[in-house]
Amino acid sequence: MDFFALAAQNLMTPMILCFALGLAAALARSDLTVPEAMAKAMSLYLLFAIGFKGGVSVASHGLDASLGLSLLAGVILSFALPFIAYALLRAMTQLSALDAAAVSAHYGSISIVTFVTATTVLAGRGIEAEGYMVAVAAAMEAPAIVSALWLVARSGAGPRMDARLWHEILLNGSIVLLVGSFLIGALTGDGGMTRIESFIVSPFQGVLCLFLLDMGLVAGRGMRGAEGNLGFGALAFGVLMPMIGAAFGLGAALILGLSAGGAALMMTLAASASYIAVPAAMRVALPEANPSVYLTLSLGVTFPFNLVIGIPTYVAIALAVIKG
Amino acid sequence: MDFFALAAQNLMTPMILCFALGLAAALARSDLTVPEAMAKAMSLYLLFAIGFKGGVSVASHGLDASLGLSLLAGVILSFALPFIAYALLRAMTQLSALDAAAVSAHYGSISIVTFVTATTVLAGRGIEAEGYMVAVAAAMEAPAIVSALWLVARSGAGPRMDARLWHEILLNGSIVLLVGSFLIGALTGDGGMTRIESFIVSPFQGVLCLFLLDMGLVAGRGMRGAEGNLGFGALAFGVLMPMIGAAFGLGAALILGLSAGGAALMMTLAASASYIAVPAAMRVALPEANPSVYLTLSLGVTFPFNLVIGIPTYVAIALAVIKG
Amino acid sequence: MDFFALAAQNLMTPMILCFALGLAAALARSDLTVPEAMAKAMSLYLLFAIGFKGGVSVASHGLDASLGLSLLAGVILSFALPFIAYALLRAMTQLSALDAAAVSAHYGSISIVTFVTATTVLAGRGIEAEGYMVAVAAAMEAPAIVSALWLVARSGAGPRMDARLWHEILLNGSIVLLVGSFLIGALTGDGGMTRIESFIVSPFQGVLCLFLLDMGLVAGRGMRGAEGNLGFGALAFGVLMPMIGAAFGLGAALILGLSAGGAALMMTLAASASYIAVPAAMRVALPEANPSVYLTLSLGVTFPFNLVIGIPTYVAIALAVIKG
Amino acid sequence: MQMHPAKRVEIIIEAPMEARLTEALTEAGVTGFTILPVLGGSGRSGQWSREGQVGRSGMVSVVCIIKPERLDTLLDAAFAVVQRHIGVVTVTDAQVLRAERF
Amino acid sequence: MQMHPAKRVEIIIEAPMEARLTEALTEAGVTGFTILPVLGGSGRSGQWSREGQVGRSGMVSVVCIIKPERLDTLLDAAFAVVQRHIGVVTVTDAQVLRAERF
Amino acid sequence: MQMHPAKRVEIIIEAPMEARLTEALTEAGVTGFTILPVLGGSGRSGQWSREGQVGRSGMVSVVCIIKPERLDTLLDAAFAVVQRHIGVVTVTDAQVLRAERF
Ligand SMILES: Nc1ncnc2c1ncn2[C@@H]1O[C@H](COP(=O)(O)O)[C@@H](O)[C@H]1O
Ligand SMILES: Nc1ncnc2c1ncn2[C@@H]1O[C@H](COP(=O)(O)O)[C@@H](O)[C@H]1O
Ligand SMILES: Nc1ncnc2c1ncn2[C@@H]1O[C@H](COP(=O)(O)O)[C@@H](O)[C@H]1O
Ligand code: NA
Ligand code: NA
Ligand code: NA
Repeated sequence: MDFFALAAQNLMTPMILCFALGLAAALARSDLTVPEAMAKAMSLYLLFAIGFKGGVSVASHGLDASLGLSLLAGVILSFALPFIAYALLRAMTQLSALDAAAVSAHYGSISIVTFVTATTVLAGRGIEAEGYMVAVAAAMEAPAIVSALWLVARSGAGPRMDARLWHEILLNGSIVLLVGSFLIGALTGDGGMTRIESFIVSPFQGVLCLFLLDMGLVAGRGMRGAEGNLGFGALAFGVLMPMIGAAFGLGAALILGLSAGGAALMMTLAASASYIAVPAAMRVALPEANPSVYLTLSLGVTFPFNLVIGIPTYVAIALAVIKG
Repeated sequence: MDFFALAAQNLMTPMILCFALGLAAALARSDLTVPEAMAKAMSLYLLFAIGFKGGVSVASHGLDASLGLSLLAGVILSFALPFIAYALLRAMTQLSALDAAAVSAHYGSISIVTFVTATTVLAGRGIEAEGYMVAVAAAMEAPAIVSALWLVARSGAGPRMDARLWHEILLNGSIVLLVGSFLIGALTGDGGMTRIESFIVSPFQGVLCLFLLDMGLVAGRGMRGAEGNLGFGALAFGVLMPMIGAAFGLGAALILGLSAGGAALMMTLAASASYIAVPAAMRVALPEANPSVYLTLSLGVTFPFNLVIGIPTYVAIALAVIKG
Repeated sequence: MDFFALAAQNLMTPMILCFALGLAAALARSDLTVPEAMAKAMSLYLLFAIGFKGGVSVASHGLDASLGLSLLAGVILSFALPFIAYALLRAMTQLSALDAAAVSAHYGSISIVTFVTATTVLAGRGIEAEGYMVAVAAAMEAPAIVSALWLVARSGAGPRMDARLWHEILLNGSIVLLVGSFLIGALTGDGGMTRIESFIVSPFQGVLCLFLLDMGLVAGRGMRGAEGNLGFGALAFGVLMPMIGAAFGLGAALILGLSAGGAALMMTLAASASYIAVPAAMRVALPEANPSVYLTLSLGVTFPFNLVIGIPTYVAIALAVIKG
Repeated sequence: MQMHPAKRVEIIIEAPMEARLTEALTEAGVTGFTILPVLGGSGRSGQWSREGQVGRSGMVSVVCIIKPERLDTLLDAAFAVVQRHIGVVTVTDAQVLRAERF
Repeated sequence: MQMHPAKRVEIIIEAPMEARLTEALTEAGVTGFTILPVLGGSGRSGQWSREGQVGRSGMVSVVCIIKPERLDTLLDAAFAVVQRHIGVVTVTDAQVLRAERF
Repeated sequence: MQMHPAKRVEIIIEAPMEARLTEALTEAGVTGFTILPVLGGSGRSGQWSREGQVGRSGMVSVVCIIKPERLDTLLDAAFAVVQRHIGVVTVTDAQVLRAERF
């Protein structure tokens, strides 16, 4: 009962409700839309703000070996999770090897909005987390793509992979902005924060609300287009895989000795699935893979699952395991 | 004299002056423009903020029968006003039955920016109003369209009206966002407000300034394009009709027993004319009606009239009648 | 040593670092981009905010003859600097008379973002400046174009100059918005400021950060495209000319008796080079001039020079000369 | 490179009618089309621009590449929608790669 | 469906010249045109992109559908404007519905 | 006015492939092209729209005007890029002013 009260309380935040509103509007075929430029502007804002805050927090708490180890753990997780995802997909669904590999890349990588939402939940409950988790998020974006392409190459399908694509993936806009603003925050510290606090801290949750409204709209449109495209097995994967990812994330956090907040974020990262950077890379490297499969799973199933059920659960587990 | 001082004071707000600046820039053929995506972003922001605030206010003041009755009154007004508008237009102008009907739909419906501006004027003077007036605004958007189409059908011109168009009108983006954020505000209440207050309350008036600058630009461009298109009769209608609407709005408010603030808002709604949702519906249902007639009247005549003269007058009258 | 500490401190602001991040991202061919509509939205915001603040400051400090004289001084500077720039370019570079004239127009005119950044630096160090410097900035945009076209006409190349172009230049969007919001600020004063302060003051520096990120991206893309296009002479001009401009600005400030802050701003205006209004005018009036020359010099060389080295130097000199 | 004849149909239509047009096309068996944004324009009903607009105003351009033999079906479907509305329908002869796609 | 021959003229021109071009067209009696946005491009004067730009930079594409016999008038008017400027003018043969509109 | 024959090639391609396409074109000696934005569309892989999207999703339209004799070079270069990708390549006959530019 306490759990349900907590769940209800979690559901009753403006952020989750905005996502639900977007979803409902798209499913009801309302013409409510967010202009592309506004969606991109909000995502730049969120990346900049979250990166900067992480950097400032590192500047004031200092750095130690744990940053390096956490980055390493993130990279390993991102490399490893696609193999688990791929095996599960081949066992649970009818997806071709190619589609399964493409999906698995998404689940090894991360969703920055899911991460941002988790930081907001933590902040709302007064739980501190390591500031450098933002850098870990950036480090986890790309490795999963390598694993997925290796899985494809092994099966002989011949992904289109070249130096050029590496460059695009490693220097994609969101990694650059996240890492760049993290460094800016770390370099300018509290002084820098004072200057731009009323831009990046105060309005942050409000912008996140409108951004989640847009995510709901996009996810809902995707669902409408994909109706019946995904079998039960695939849908089950979309819920099961984040839990497996979160378990691995928890393991890593325990090994690293992260705080409860840091552990919740590591779980969230491992549990989340990319829907921006990886899809674009897949269009280039694996054009024959079906985008509606990976987009629907990542944005239509796993993203809402994490938002509504996943994050509060990960936070609760992290608190139980680490505070306990 | 006191009245003129008040009028001057009302004119000297950044909001009104921004509208005037936009108007002047467009009439002087400056190339100052607001990007479409920015205009849409600001309108989404305003709708979200005003809806949310209304919902929070309902959450804290509680609900009673008056919400239902106010919604009903709004719907009746929206249905009824087009008939008056139509009769006036046929008497005062040379407009064809079709154009007159199309115009009348706009005057039965509402302008959300006019409404938002009125709430800001009330807030600036410390006058409270019923939070659910936002819901009344949403309820008044569509019924006027029915009346207008009925007027056309009666005259045999055959509007193109189908289930599809109903769906589009009732679930158009601004209604969905307004009602949705109203519900989100009502569900999350003061807790939700605390989270996003510095996004939706503090910068609100500033965003409204830039939005009114854009409205001025659009209105000015429209005026330039429509030069001499509208006779004196039509212009007179654009000023007379809002006053008639306001009178009906006042009547409804008195019957409902609204507060002075609520009455001022009801007058504003009845007095205002749509220039977003209804024009799009008219392009589908009455493609033969001339858009420059209804856009010029609603955006070029009635909107500035309400902004500059209407709103302060309605507030003054509501205060005099209801406080008195 | 003290100077280096100061320089380092100046470099370590979020604003400069954001510009550097954009530059680095573009040079490294990251796909990080700011949508055009977002860039335009931010520039409208910055123009509105800076104009309004200037107006409010004039409203509270009152006006005297010095506004008129400062405007006159600005206009004269803007007329005169192109002649110096042209002579230097012809002496130092291989540029054709046409290209030299086009470049000189940019250096007589001003960069509003450089100006905005300087006001932020002053504000950060608690130095007051005359509010009407915003109006001086607006007055300095256009005269330089006349001088440049006169230089071209003299050499017989026949610029395309007509009433139409005058209209476009004098009523271009940024002049209109800057002057308009200055007047609105002056008319509404502190009362107006109270209403929209949390929109135009608090988030200002944060928006400037993201805008400078975009400027860095655009400048970096320009540099990449122009690689090797500009000889050493031209690059040297891009650094030398702002210093000459600043010297003239300082002279004007001393004659006018401006405050140290006002002098720093006058120096910044004279030192800065346009990259928005003047390029568009040049495309119309001097289509044969090579845009990559003037854009690279103004945005790729002089803008970063002013941002990083120029502004702190001008402030230091103004303080030394005028406080001393 | 092997090219195949095709028709390129460009329909400039009011934005509020876009969904109706694409549905009519889909019902008529036209499976491929691309929608291009339009900034502004001018016609018998005057000049317009999308700048600063908030509503679903203005026009869009819908481009369909089809096999020549399917042109009439497409035009019938399109015409039924645009008939009472402002808009322009243009057809040009074209050549396409990968004819099996159309 | 009854089609009529027409010409589709596409003029890619620098954004600061847009208003001059459309006015010249209007003066030459061309009553209809549509303006499409352009994201970027490449030509003899290098590569450009609209991303992140603030000023009236870049190019736009102006499309006019006209009766074949009016083509020369249009081209004369357009050429007078684009002559000294970068830009591309392309004409294709087309067919239109509702010829009375052009 | 003196017109010269040319080909207008329109390539609708996925946005993540844009840079690869334009580089392939440049390598093949195609020096001019213009990139138009696309709002949405429909094809065998379903319907899509750019609204509210954050990533480099959707498609763009790349337009090249070239001399007829250079068409094959261009098509070979373009085809090498679009081959495994969704996308549409259309060629129409056109006339241009100022042939020396192409
Ligand atoms: N001849 C034309 N060529 C290109 N676009 C046109 C033409 N005529 C009309 N249009 C477009 O269609 C819209 C409506 O045209 P109209 O119905 O003539 O007002 C115009 O605003 C233009 O965008
Ligand atoms: N052959 C071409 N095909 C398509 N667009 C072109 C072509 N040549 C030039 N353009 C466009 O016109 C702009 C200016 O061209 P240019 O004057 O050659 O630099 C380019 O950036 C392109 O957008
Ligand atoms: N016949 C067509 N005409 C115009 N555009 C098309 C056509 N077929 C496909 N497209 C465009 O190419 C995209 C991908 O097509 P497809 O590979 O068939 O899914 C579509 O979403 C459209 O934007
Ligand atoms: Na993951
Ligand atoms: Na009304
Ligand atoms: Na200058």
